[in-house]
Amino acid sequence: MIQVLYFASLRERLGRGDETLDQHPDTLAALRAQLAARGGAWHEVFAGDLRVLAAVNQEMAGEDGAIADGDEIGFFPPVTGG
Amino acid sequence: MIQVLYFASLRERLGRGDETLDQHPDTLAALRAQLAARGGAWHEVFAGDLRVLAAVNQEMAGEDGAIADGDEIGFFPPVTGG
Amino acid sequence: MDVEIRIQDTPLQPWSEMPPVHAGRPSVGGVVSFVGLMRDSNQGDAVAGMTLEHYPGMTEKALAQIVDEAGQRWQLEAVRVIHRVGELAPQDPIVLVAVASAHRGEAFQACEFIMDYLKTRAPFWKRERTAAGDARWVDARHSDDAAAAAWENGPES
Amino acid sequence: MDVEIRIQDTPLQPWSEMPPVHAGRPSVGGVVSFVGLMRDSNQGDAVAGMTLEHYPGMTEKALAQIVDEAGQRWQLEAVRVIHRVGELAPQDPIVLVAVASAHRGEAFQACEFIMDYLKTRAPFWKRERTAAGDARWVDARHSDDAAAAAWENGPES
Repeated sequence: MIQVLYFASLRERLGRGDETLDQHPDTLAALRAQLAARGGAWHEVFAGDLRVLAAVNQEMAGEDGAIADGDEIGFFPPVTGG
Repeated sequence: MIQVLYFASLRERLGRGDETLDQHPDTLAALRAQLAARGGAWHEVFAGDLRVLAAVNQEMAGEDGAIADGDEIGFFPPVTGG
Repeated sequence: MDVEIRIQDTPLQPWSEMPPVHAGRPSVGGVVSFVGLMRDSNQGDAVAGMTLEHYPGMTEKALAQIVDEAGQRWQLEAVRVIHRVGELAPQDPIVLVAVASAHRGEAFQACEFIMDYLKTRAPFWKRERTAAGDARWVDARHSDDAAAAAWENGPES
Repeated sequence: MDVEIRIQDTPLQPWSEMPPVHAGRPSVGGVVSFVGLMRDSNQGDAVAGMTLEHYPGMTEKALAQIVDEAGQRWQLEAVRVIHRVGELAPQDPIVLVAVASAHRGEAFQACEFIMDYLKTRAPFWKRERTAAGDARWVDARHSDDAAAAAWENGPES
């Protein structure tokens, strides 16, 4: 089981801020592919031209980031604070 | 007639903060030589190893800085504010 | 190095936050601070308001890592980072980064470094409302990416 | 560019001086400030106090020229420079340089530029009293000359 969070414009596009997945793949790349396969806005966000950053357990992570049971995964657009 | 001012460690070494000179040369270099010729501390300050900066009418000026009647000349060590 | 990091949804009063950065630290020779303020226009449009969203938990971690990295690069006495979230109006302070060091060069470098990294690595997002009534997410700027990238290989002090 | 330059022999309260740098200026996106403070030691000796002497008249002119040069190099909204003279104790603020700009990079550069030039071009001199009871004029530092010289040919923004 993993917790997946969506922030800012992603949350708006996807229409949700978080969800729990009972089944999950082992890497961020595979998780993105799994989410994109839902189609519609999910495909646009995770298989389109958008730059979507990811964090595993609140640490920035690349495509090969490993996912383990109990992890918190965050997806979000490039940051614009400061 | 020119006004000559001495600041900080120069004022202490020379024992005075200002003076008026009725006769004056045309350049800073010549003024330094004239002051050095007084001997003692004056020679040490103006003909020794000390780095002595100069301003003409409150603007930094080099050795070839011109001096005209009525000018205010300042001599001082490298600055240490801030 | 004494570090304080805070995220708050109440108004940020940057100058009231400054004394603790240097008070009681007699070896501090210089304090450099940056305060980011909400501007009243962006990309040519008048902006009426802004909502700042963040990723609670990750934000604090990311800021702590950035400050820690600054503390490894430079000799710092104290660092304070305070960032607003929630609803802001033009001229409201958004962020304060303050750095105290024995020497000014290190304080300048570290403060700019922290800001450049915060701009690209700390999970905050701005949504602005234009005076015309539109709401839009603010785009990340390439100039911010470039500023952060310049520290990767640039001179350190 | 709105400029205020002040020399004062009364205590400098730097953070009270900051609001006018940005208040009422809705195009300001960033304010960078530097505050220089008297340290309690120098060159390995404990320092008990300091007297700051200056060249009245020339000081104000020199600072105005430095700020003017910064305003030519960068797009600035407001600059404030306040410098103490007279008797100071450890931890007393010596100088405040505050710069407001639309963009943070310009504010950082201009603030550091003004400080580096102030350190080498503005006629102030420090005489310190060590805890052991000696009084001595503080020597100019080569590192300050180098910092100022780096702006002569360095990148401008």
